Order: sequence, then C-alpha cells, then structure tokens
Amino acid sequence: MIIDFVLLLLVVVCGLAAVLYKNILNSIMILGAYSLLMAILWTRYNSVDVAFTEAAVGAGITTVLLLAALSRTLVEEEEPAAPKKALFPVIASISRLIPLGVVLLTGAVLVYGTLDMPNFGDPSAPANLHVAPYYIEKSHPETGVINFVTAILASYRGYDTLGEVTVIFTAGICVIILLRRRWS
Amino acid sequence: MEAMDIIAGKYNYWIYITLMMIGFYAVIAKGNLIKKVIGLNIFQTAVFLFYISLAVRTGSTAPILLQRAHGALTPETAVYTNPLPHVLILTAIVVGVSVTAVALALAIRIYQAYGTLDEYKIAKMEQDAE
Amino acid sequence: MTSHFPILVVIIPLFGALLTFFSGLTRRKWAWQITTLATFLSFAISLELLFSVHATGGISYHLGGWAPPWGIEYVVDLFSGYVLVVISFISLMIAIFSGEYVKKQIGPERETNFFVIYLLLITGLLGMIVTGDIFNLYVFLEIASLAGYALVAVGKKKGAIVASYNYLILGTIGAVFVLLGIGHLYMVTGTLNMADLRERLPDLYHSRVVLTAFVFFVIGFGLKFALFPLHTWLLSAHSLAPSAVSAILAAAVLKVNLYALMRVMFTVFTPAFIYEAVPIAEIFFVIAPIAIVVSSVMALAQTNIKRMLAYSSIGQIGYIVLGIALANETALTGSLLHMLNHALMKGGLFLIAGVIIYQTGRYHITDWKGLGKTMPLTMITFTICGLSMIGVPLTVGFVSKWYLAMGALEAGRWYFIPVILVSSLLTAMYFWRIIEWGYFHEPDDPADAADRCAVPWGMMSPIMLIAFLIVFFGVFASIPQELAHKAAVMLLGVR
Amino acid sequence: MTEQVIIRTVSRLMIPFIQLFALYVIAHGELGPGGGFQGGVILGASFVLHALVFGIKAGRERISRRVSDFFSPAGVFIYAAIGLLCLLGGGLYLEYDRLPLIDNEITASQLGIYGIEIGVGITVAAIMVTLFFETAERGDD
Repeated sequence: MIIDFVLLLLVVVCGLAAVLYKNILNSIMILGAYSLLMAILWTRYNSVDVAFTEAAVGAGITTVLLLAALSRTLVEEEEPAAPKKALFPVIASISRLIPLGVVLLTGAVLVYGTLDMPNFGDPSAPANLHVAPYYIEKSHPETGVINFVTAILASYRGYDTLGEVTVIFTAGICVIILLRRRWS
Repeated sequence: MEAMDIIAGKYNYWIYITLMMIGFYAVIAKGNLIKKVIGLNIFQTAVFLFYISLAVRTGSTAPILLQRAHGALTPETAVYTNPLPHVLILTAIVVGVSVTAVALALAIRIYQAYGTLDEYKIAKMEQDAE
Repeated sequence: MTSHFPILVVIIPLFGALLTFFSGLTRRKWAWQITTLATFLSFAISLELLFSVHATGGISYHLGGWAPPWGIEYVVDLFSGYVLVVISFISLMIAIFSGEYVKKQIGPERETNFFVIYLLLITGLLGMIVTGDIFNLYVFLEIASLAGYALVAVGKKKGAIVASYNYLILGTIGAVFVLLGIGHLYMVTGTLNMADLRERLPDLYHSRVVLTAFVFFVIGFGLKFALFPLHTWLLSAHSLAPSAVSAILAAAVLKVNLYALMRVMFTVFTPAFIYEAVPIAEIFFVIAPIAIVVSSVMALAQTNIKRMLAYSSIGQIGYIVLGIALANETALTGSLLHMLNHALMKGGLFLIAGVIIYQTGRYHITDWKGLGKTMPLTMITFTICGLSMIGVPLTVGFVSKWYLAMGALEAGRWYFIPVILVSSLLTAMYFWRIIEWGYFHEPDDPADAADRCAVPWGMMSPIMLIAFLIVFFGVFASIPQELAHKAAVMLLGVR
Repeated sequence: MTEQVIIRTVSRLMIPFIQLFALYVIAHGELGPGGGFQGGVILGASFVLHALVFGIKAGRERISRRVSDFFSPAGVFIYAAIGLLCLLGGGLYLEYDRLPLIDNEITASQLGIYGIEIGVGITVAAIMVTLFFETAERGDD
C-alpha cells in the first residue's frame, strides 16, 4: 500500500521532470524510468502481462527509437523563435495561456466524471461483474489456456489482436516509406 | 468525511488525471517536435494506468489460473483481477509505440527539410515560403 | 461463402496489402493491379451485403465463433451497409485513378508501399464501419489513422511533412480521447459490445461517468472528422497531400470518422440520450451554421484550388452535423445523403484538381485560364461537380440540401434555411470564378492544347463515372433516398 | 577501449540467450505471462542490441533488410491465414475449434493460439528491427 503510493508519486515526479528538462536526452532517460516505474506499479496491480510489455516496449523500444531519432536531429531544445512584435500584446499573452486552459478544462471534465466512479479496488465494481467473470470461469475449459489474458487476447478477442498486428505492420511500412533512402 | 472518502478512495484516478494533464500539456504547449512525442507517451501511458486501475480488485490475484500445486483447476478457489482491461491495454501499448515510431520518422524528415525541430520556426518558414 | 461476407469485406484489403508487399519484394509491379482487384472485391461484397440487409434485415457475424458480448461482433445493418458501399466505391475509384497518378507524383520506388498503405487504410476504414464492438472500433481507427498520416507525407511537397506531423498529433489526441471514452463506458457497464452497451446504459444516463464518456467521444471523433473548431489540421493536410490522397481523406476518412461518431451516438447512447439528456444538439446548432458560413467565406478567399476545396469540406461536414442535430427523419436522411454526395463531389473535385495539376502543374485557379479549351473533358466534369456543390437541381447536391432544408422546417427551425441559401450563394461564387477562368479566358499558350488533352484514361474514367453518378443520382434521386430514409428511420427508431 | 571490449564480449555471450528467452516467451504465453508480442519485442531487441554494440552496419549484416522485409508481413499473413483456414473447416473467422483436420476441439484451439502467437512474434520482431534500422540508419552510410 505504502509502496504503491510511493511509486505513484515517483511516476508523477518522473512525468513532470521528463516534460520540464530542456535537454532532450535527459527527458528521454527519465521517460524510460517513468515507463519502468509504471511497469513495476502494474505488477503490483496484478497485471503481469501488461507490465512485461510496458517494460519491453515503453522502457526498451521507445527509448531506443527516441535516442535513434535524437542522434539524427538535435539534443537541446532550441530557444523559441523571437516573438513577433504583436499588434495587441494582451491577445498574444492570452493566446499563450490557451494550452494551459485546454489542459485544465480536460482535467476538470475528467475529475467531474471520476466523482461518480466506483472506488479504486472495489471488488463489486460493474467492470468486474458483467463480462469478465465469464472469461475466468470458462476460458480454460473452452480454450485450454491457463493464462486468462492470453485466452482473451488470442481467442475471445483474437480479432483485436489481428488488428493490433496490423497496426504495427502499418507503422513499419509507414516508417519505411518515410525514411528509406536506398530502395534497391 | 465524504470529501476525504472521495479523495482517498479514488487516489489512483487522481494520479492518472494529473499525469494525463502533464502529458497533454507537453503535447500542445511544447514547441520541440521530439518533446511533443515524449509528452504523447506520457499522455497515453496515463490512460493505460486508468485502465489498469479499473481492473484492480482488492485482495485478488494475477489473472493466471492457479493450478496444479493446489491440485484443482477450478477458478473458484481464488479471486482474480479482471483480465479484460489488461488485454485492451496490451493492444493499446502496441498502438502507442506505432504512433511514436511514425511521429519520430516524421520529425526526422522535418529536421532534414527545415534544419530545426522548433514548431514556431517551422511555421514561420512555411509562412515565408508562401 | 455468402455468410462470411461481413468479415471478407475487411479481410480482403488486408490480404491485398500483404500480397502487394510480397509482390514488391519480388520486384513485380503488381501493386496497382492487386489494389484495384481487392477494392473491387470489397465493393462487390459491400453491394451484395447492402442488398441482403435491405431484403432481410441486419446481419451479425461472431468473430472466432464467440457470442457477443464475450467475443467481437460484426454488424451489418442498413446504416453500415449504406456507408460500406459508399466508402468501398470511392476507394475503388481512387485506386483506379492512382495507377497512373502515383507513378508521376510519388515516384516509382515508393509506388508499392503507397498501395500497401492505401490498402491498409481501406482495411481500417471498412473495419470501423462493420464493427459492433467499441474497442475493435478503436483498433481499426488506429490502423486507418496511421495509414492516413503516412499518406499525407508521401508527396513531394515539403510542407506536407509538417502537415502530416500536426495531423498525427491532433489525430492521436483524438484517438486517446476515444480510448478514454471507451474506458469510462467499460467502467460502469463492464462490456464493450455496442448492442450490449445500449441495453445497459439507460439506467446510467445520469451518471457523470457516462456523460464524461460522451464528451470524450464527441471531441475525440470531432478532432478526427474536423468538426469546427477542431478542424485546424485539415487545411494543411488536405491541401498539401498528393491529390489522390486528399481525395481519399476528404471522401472516405472524414466520412468514416463521422460515421463512427454517429454509430456511437445513435446505437450506443440512443436518441433518447443524445437529444434529451445532453445539450449536444444545441451545441451543434451553434457550431454547424458558423462552420457552413465561415468556411464558405474562407474558401472564397483562397486562390489555391486544393486549399479552397479543403475549406469547403469543413462546411460540408457542418451540413451533415446540422442534419444530425435537427433530430427528424427528413433531416437525418439529408445528412446520410450528404455523406454519399460529399464523398462523390469532393472525391471527384480533388481527383480533377489532381488531373489538372498532373498535366499542368498549376495550383492557382487564376492560372487555369482557358482550360475549358485545352482540357475540355476535365473542365466539364469539374463543372458538374461544382454545380452539385452549389446545389443546382438535377445534381445530387440539390437533393441533400433540399432534405436538410425540409428537415429544418419540420423541426420549426426555419432560420437555418437562409444559412443554407447564403452558403450556396457563396459556393456558387467560388466555383463560378473557376468556371469563368476556364471558359471565358483564352489559354496562355494555345499551342499546347492538343498536348494537354492526353490525360491517361485510367485517370479520366473514374472521374467521368463519378460525374455521371452525380447527375444520375440527381435525376433518379429515389434510389439512394429510399436507402438513406430507411437507415435514418432505423437510427432514430432505436429507442 | 576496454569498456567496449567488455560490452562486446558480454553482448556476444548474452544475445543467444536473449533470443532463446524470446522464443520461450513466445511459446509460453498460454501458461504464464508473455506471448507473441512480448517475445517478438525481445527477439527484435536482441538484434537492436547487436546493432547498438557492434554498429549499424554489422547489425544489418546479422539481419539484412531483405530478411526483415520478408518477415514483417509474413507474421500478419500467418495470423490472417489461420483465420481463413477456420472458414475451410466450416467455422467462423478465427474460430480455432474448427481448424480442419484436427478432431479434438481443445487441441485445435490450442494449436490455433500457438499459430497466431508465432505469427504475432514474427511480425513484431521483424517490425521492431525495421523501425530501429530505418530510424537510426543515415542515408549516407
């Protein structure tokens, strides 16, 4: 319980630091730590499969891809271009606040929605009562698989997984068409 | 007391909302194109945390059938965490890395074409070109 | 085999994409042939599906043999069947067109991968249309989105990469919002199946979680289909992408994302919720007229043809949204008809712009002097599409605007009729400029007239077919009208 | 340069084990955590590690563009084709119970799941390799 709490705080700190650092290399490293902490947190929430994936993808592949991209671009965040002499300085300073406003508004909507949610960890939350128990009862007799996550992933919602593989294939082809230089 | 209950009972959700706001802010307010991708990752991971949190049942065990050591293969012997959100997030993580890869490819191409990764400088060059 | 059509319509383009990629590895130039064949098969199957649902009612297909809500379900009803036919038809037309176009505008070495991504885009779009599972919708949404981002960037224009990046960022924000919406719904219902959600939601209409989910769906999909004022990415993405890509983005991608929102609004949340529990119609009543008028004015100010067409798309989306908000059968019929019509008109116009740019390299309408003489066939098709955009009788554009206007009267909101009229007038002005430049000015260099007539038939024939259909369905309006009306009744009747 | 030597030696020793572990994870998804996707990522990461330690060029010698290009769609193809095989057996798409030529439904289901996990693993590994090399490779080297 205390560990979870500390982990959650660390995740927030890492998230903030990754955004605030000017040096992008630092940001990427902290992002890797952020993903790894997330993975540890998720193991504590019993989602071993997702934690495994997040550690391999979030902390592994994403970090490597970011570093590779960085090696072909710039390490430092540039100084922003000199602001144009605004006709109405008031409007210019307000427009800089728009992103913050959008973010706060989104946060407010989420908080509003969360007020009616069942408490965290509530065993009788509707999400755990309708479809999920069926998988837990039936997936082994019906598919012969012991890991419920694999049973759902590969069988009950196997078509989603086909879509998922198609997504990653699409990403591969997109990167090829965007970056490949020598085609022969 | 009720307010305390809301704050303490849903603490995980408050954390995910905070993270989402941090990531979202980086995506829309940061000028550097790679920084935006970093923000996008935080933004997406926050939503994953939301899904994982809603699957948690206090006192449950990982969604893998407890087996032979205890003799029986019946699921009733244990309370399991809801496996369905885990499946959804596995898919969503893949989507996340796919988007990151394509975004980085585009950022590299932009750097090759413009010599900068700053959104405002690029916008200015585009304006001048017109 | 017929019973498997709902899945085959999606899986055939996927296999097409894989085979195209394999053929590229063996250096065989079959990309275009496979693409055309796959989109043709999808179109044929869509037609058959539409006929059969029209005759016998909806089809449900259980993927993996698992009954919903435990497994994923595909649902073909009149609404999805109708949109399926529209999207697969337009994707076939653009696939045929792209054969010659891609060689010159995108380059031979990228040709194979262009078609691979094109087919993946079609897979994603068709999958979004037939799915009856809300998370599956998200997965296919992402396939279509990723393919769309890359297609915008494949052109030769430098700015297209930046446009694609911005499109990616906003599109991903939209997709994550949709994911959040799905999570909220799942949290309070425990299911992901759309039909099951519909049954479980009515008790929860006043739950804040459900309200929040709805807000995120509207904003998330709204970002994807460029709902005013979330349209900023559209202008550069649609105007800087290669014309064939602009055509598929405007004609198919926008439509399918709009379809997805309508699916969620009408079959997950039901009309009882969207018209009574939330003020979404009131919000659309404000947004839609602004979008319609402002975009027309902005289109009038453009000289770049593709930018003008991009602005006009925002207004056309406004019409469709207006019809949804009016909440009666007539207006919704108008909206559905406008989805078909806009797909034909805007798809056709972008393809024509593509032909003209392909032949002359001219983006600015002031440079289109005398095109009526040098490229007569192209200009005739352009005129037909333009007249339809204005809403002249005997074209499809008239039919849908008529239904929208009648729907506005029926809803007691006559004040939308002047909005439609003013916008039509503005549309007439911005298309008239082009027709005037084309027909009433002499070409700069009459000598190259003969040369310019030689547009490859592979590019001209889909455009001519689209122009023919615009007139055909304008004259025999009852064919799509009957389908659209039945679909509208079905959507509004799901109470 | 001693650091380089250590890293290289350790990597040379480790990579085969990482690859073995990746195959284990792909095959083991039915029993414990893991599966095609996780295993595929690890397999792809082993090639990426090789390229990071020994250089991009040496990495491409280990797994050439032709190979990764071939395997990228191959996995999706296996997956989607297993779905079609189920149609041949009279079932619905991806209904593994009806895979032709197999009598026992549970065996068929398990085989189907194995098949698609392998498909997922192949595509994911190949695409991870592709993503890394296309992102890291400069046009001029």
